[in-house]
Amino acid sequence: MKSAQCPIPKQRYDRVLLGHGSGGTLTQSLIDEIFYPAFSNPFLQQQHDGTVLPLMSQHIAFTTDSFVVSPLFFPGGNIGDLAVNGTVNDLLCCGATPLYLSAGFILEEGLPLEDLKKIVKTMAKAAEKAGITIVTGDTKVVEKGKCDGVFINTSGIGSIQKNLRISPKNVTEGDIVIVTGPIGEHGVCILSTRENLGFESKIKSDTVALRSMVMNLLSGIPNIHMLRDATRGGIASTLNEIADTAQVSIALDESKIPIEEPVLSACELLGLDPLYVANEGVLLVILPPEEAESALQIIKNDPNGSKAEIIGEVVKGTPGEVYLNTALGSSRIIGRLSGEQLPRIC
Amino acid sequence: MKSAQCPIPKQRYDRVLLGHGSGGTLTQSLIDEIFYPAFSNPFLQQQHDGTVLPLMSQHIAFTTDSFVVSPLFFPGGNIGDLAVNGTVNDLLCCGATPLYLSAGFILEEGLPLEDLKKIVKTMAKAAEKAGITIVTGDTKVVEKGKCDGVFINTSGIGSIQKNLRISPKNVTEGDIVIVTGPIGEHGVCILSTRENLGFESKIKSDTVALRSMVMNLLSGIPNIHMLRDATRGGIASTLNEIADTAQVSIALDESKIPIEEPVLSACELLGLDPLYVANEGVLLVILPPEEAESALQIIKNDPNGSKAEIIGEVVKGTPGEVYLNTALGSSRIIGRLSGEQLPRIC
Amino acid sequence: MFNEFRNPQKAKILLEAIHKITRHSWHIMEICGGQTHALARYRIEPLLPKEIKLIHGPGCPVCVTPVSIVDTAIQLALKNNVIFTSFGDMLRVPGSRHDLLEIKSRGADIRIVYSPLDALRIASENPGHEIVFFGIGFETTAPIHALTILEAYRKKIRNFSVLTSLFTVPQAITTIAQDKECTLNGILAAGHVCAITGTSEYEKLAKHLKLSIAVTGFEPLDLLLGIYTCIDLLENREYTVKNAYRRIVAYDGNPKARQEIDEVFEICNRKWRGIGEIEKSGYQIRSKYEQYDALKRFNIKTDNKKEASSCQAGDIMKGKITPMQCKQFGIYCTPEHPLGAPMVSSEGACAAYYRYNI
Amino acid sequence: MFNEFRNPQKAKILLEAIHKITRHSWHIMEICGGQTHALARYRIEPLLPKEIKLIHGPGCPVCVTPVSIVDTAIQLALKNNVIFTSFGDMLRVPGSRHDLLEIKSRGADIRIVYSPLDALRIASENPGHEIVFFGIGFETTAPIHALTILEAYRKKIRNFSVLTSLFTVPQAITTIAQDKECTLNGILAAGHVCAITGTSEYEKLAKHLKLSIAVTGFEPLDLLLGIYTCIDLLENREYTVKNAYRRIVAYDGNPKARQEIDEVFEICNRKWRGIGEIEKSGYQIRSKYEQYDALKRFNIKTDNKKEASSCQAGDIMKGKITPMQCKQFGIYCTPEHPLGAPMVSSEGACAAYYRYNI
Amino acid sequence: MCLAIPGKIISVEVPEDGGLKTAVVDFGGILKNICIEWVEATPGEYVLAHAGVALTTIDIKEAEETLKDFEIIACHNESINPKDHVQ
Amino acid sequence: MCLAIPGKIISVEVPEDGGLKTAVVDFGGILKNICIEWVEATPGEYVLAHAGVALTTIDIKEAEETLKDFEIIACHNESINPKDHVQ
Ligand code: SF4
Ligand code: SF4
Ligand SMILES: [Mg+2]
Ligand SMILES: [Mg+2]
Ligand SMILES: [Mg+2]
Ligand SMILES: [Mg+2]
Ligand SMILES: [Mg+2]
Ligand SMILES: [Mg+2]
Ligand SMILES: [Mg+2]
Ligand SMILES: [Mg+2]
Ligand SMILES: [Mg+2]
Ligand SMILES: [Mg+2]
Repeated sequence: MKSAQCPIPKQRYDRVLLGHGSGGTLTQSLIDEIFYPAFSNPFLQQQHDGTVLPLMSQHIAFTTDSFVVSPLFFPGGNIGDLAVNGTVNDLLCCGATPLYLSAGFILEEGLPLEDLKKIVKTMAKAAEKAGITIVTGDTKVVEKGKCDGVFINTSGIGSIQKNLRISPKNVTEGDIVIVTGPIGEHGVCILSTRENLGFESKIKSDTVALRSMVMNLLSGIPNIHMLRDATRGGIASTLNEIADTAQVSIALDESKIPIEEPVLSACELLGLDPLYVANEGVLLVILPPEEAESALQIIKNDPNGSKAEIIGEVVKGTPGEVYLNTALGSSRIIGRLSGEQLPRIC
Repeated sequence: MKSAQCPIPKQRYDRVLLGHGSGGTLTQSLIDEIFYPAFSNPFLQQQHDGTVLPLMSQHIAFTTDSFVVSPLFFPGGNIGDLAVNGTVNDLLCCGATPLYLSAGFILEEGLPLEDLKKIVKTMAKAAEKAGITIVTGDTKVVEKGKCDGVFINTSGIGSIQKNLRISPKNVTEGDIVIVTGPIGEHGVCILSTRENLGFESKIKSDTVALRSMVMNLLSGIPNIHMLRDATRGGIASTLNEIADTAQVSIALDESKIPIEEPVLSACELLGLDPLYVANEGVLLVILPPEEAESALQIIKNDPNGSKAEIIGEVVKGTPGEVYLNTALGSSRIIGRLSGEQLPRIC
Repeated sequence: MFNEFRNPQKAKILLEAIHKITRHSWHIMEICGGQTHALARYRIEPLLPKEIKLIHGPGCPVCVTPVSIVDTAIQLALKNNVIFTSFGDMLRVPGSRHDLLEIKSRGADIRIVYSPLDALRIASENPGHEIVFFGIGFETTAPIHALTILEAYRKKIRNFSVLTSLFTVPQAITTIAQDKECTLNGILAAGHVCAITGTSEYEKLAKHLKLSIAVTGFEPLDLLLGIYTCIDLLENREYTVKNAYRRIVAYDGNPKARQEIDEVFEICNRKWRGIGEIEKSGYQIRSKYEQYDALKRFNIKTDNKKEASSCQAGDIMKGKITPMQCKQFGIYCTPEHPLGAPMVSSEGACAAYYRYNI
Repeated sequence: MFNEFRNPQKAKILLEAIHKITRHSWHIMEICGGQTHALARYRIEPLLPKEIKLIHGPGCPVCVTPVSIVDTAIQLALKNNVIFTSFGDMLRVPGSRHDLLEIKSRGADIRIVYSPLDALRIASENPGHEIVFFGIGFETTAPIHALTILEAYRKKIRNFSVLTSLFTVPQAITTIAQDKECTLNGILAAGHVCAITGTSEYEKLAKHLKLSIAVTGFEPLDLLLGIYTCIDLLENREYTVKNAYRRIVAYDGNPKARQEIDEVFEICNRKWRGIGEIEKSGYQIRSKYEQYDALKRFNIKTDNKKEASSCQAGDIMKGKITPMQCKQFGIYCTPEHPLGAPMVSSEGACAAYYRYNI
Repeated sequence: MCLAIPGKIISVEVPEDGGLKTAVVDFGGILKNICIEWVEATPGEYVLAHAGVALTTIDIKEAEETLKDFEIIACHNESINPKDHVQ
Repeated sequence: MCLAIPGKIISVEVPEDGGLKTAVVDFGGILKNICIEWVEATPGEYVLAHAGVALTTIDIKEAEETLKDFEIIACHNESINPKDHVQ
């Protein structure tokens, strides 16, 4: 509705705001108005978190992500495993077997080498666990105050089974939406680790590579339509993107969405909506209803999927809209976030 | 000699210094003491600027680089074409046909969107010129003061002709070293654009993708041993790395090394050695002597190679050493740079 | 136990009861933005009888802070030596030309805090800087500002000041209710405001303006109980106050907190964004504590004239129109590029409508 | 035209001439680090007759600045309000525990400039900060520091000061030449120093110390001509000065520059790293300009005691040993992790040996 | 910390220098230090905290009674007048 | 700018406020503003600049004579005594 009513898409701001990196509509406007027009080609139009590419009569998946998390170390992980797991998950979500990873480091002058060693060690362990090999790298150093400790870019290559196509465009009416674990843990963990909050909690980042889960899914379930890790912007933003690309409508059942109590509490304290909070080890799986139960079973059998739930389905409705059926029986639309979520006062 | 005499390789510093990013021995110590031990695998040991990888019974090249140049815009280009050309050249130097590129942006809050548009446009143009397609991307935004305008990571994939192996390990005694153009232009251009210098010059960055040159070389010359773009650290650092990896000795003829007068002047003013100054459109080509002349001809026929020269050869000598035969007839060793070159006072 | 106040079964029973007791058409205003937000989040309005129309009141401090004060905030934040601190949701509120987020992107040192006490801590940690806190809110937050200023006074912290945009509810209700076009019958009084003020002032109001008032909380069952109570009063033509939020709101409120308000603040006239100036509808810092008044400390006059003309926030708050009826809504005014404050705050009426596409 | 001074053909002819005139063994010291650097860059030493041994003198300002002054520089750079400015090559010189690059990596605001005048510009652009310039050098740079301080005085710039480590050459030569183990016969006087001082002082020195002195430039042909001239004097036992750098060095030097030195500086005793204190071997700021003296401005005493004990820099500068004979060389002392200043500056004797693997 | 939320007092701290009285409060698994200057509350009790300060204690009895009221409404399923302390 | 290097004066600027006299100097294609307070130099002449300041003018005649000396050495290929202004 919004987009239909909005004849003049305009970039009112003339500078980059933090919101341009939030994964919401401001991010989308950067992509739509600046990146896509400049780089336009059919591969980019796949609108997934990675791209499937023909290569010498085969297909590979190729994806990239930069990691800029602060603090660098947090309960449950550090920027290192985040950087490996994030890209591995993106490859998995393309339906690819993760093979090769690049690692590009931007280091800030003054970073303790001890920290760098810890991060690199964590990356190595994460890569081993995820069955991917770090095969090429790069290191740049910038002056103190021109970076935030370390930024890491990882790009990944995976091989794709012939005929396998995971794509938002496959998503159709009647499909079932599964979430593989409780939401919001990574985002709330990062927030609560920032000093100025004075939080104390046991919330850990959920960062993990879901290789075994996805591999088992892909081999056990013949017809998965879409896989996507619900990182920046949370499950709400991710489902909105999918609904837009597939031109379908998605309805979620609020009471089915798994969320741990401390995460919910932290969100209430801060006035944040957990549907929009980042995850690093949670996938959305969309597939035909007849396969939903066996898929759920495969996921639940995985150590990282024991709290998976069927949370919704693809329904008749305005294309691009995501609905949430509330516990009271009413239904509302969950739109895209504009900019970052800002803590509310009342 | 140094390394032989140095029984205790120690990392005296406990923090990242700017010199850790200079491409010299401090950078190498990061790689040798932190990255390689952690990520160790045979692919990384190729010690090239990209890696050749088996993929479904074929081979591909994979490479990554982050670009952190300041200022973002400089005579002859901007960070955008730098980011495309740098990775394309690395693919070419692996003997690969550049195919696919990823683009990971880290944007600083406050960056004028106009600047971003210009950069992205330049990238698109550079990619088109270089015959590579930007197929996947990522955007992150960090707070003001935690980045330097824009950092760009590009990772590239290229396909490799069967049986073609460009590798420092191929380099053997008797091989000829060609440089494809005058050295030092990019580095001096960037330095002279920095405000505090108060320089005025017509020196332009040499940033360019050398696709046609390398493609013609690869098809015209059957047996090229090594290709390498002499970026950070200049031709001196690059040749040192090659000499180390190949365990050979390289002798250069000082009088043959092409360098434009303003570049030489700027280096003398600042007390910098142009052999260590960065290039962005200059390759080092190492090949058997019987092919040197025809290779030089192919390079000189290319618009970006008209000033190419044969500058040296692989000789008997201490493995790992690079010698420079001076105009006066003496010979000295050019070692690796330790840290960054700092302007001299006398 | 508090989770019981979200129990869907109980909510459904309350809804049935509401339907049962409703016989006439009533316009009920929820005062507080937090209530607006909760009503939208649980999508309660469409579950109510058709006879009940909810009007979104002026109780969002982010929404009613005038453009001129936002401009002053920007002016202060741009000062070289100032660290400007604020609750998060004030950062996207448009001033006449910029918002604080934009100013931050140009390099101003603007920090989100969760309490004015956090801002005071920043002040004691940064003796070389001036720390200004953007003090917004109603009777609920006013005493927290007072407590912070008293603490600064006690600890002799001299590099801290507050830019106040503090409002009081009853006068605004009076103004809105007395507007000729106003169709208001009942009010869901903001539970957290009453936790400080108690309920006695509302009783006068109810009698004076012929309104039925239910003191209401924020959980789904609290909201439904408030609505139930209000309708019940209305159907019985009782113009009085009932407390539907008894676990939080005491008859006398919080006298200690009110005492600190009185020590630090005095009543003043305030301009409400979209409504205009209302007599005796706000707090300002007494001269005894004027060193903590950012306006005085930096000798700044706020320009009272600037207001975005195309924004119909006032009419929305008076219940004259719904956000959808504003010509700017969703076209020229979106959460990315808000024209008025009700589109900025996530509990603003326009943002709530946009977000939940009511 | 100046390129002719690099002409390899002419150089070879000069080399032949040098070989022809050399009959005895001579130890010749090039004073200036710039000359050391150029000799190494063109690898001139192995082309000379075996009878000629070059000794690398104390003329590198980076090398002779004592540890205690580097520590003071670090102390100043760590001050919150200080922007510390320096020539690039001072940044890697080890103090007793850290170097300036490390301090920079910990967040100190340290900036490389190319002239003290640039530092003065930074001062006028940053009135809220104290700008300290690390003033190192010999007679060549001393007048530039004087000129900068006079300009600051004239422009009434009050947030600028200089940490001086300024040396004079003749007294150092005297000290070295008078050392019992010293084997010195001739000297290549630093051409750019003489461009300021003229040559008269060197005449006294030549007579007094029985040295043959050639005023020498920095291009290959200048160096060879200086060596040729010095050997020629030595072979003829002439203890005098000859000017082999006539296009630059006038007999009287640059009186205007010397006048500015005299206005701002007075002669003082100076400690030379690795050599020790030498009487009347340096400049300090006169009390008239003491507001520009960083030591006085920040009321700092430099601790004169700290010196790295394992570094044999002094013996190298006295010509007693070559860098290769130092036990630390290449093992515990490398350009990445230098123990002494001669390994830091690219024109330091140890760095030159390491770099060119002589 | 911004929004008014109920939490359970874990421990109380009265600073010796006469500073503000604070408490560690458990908000559904999140521990946070809150100023409790205005309330007389002991560990185990519930407070309503807003912007870093406890506004009031929460009256558990009243909460329970309110919940019972719902049951009455549920049983009777007819208009009832929930108890009120307003005369 | 750090090292002492010869450059050719392109243009001279004498500021009206009595500030330092400066010149644009061409160092082999690099133009740079240099303080020429101590030297009387006009466009076309060469100066030796160090750390932002011209130390002296360069005597072209002496330079040419020095180069001629080399030729004499080359021709005679024997010990010669280059001219000197030291008595
Ligand atoms: S939609 Fe925008 S312009 Fe219209 S009333 Fe709401 S805030 Fe104002
Ligand atoms: S090698 Fe190092 S320790 Fe030895 S004299 Fe040189 S600087 Fe000093
Ligand atoms: Mg990705
Ligand atoms: Mg991911
Ligand atoms: Mg690289
Ligand atoms: Mg993803
Ligand atoms: Mg690379
Ligand atoms: Mg490259
Ligand atoms: Mg991404
Ligand atoms: Mg390369
Ligand atoms: Mg400010
Ligand atoms: Mg400092």
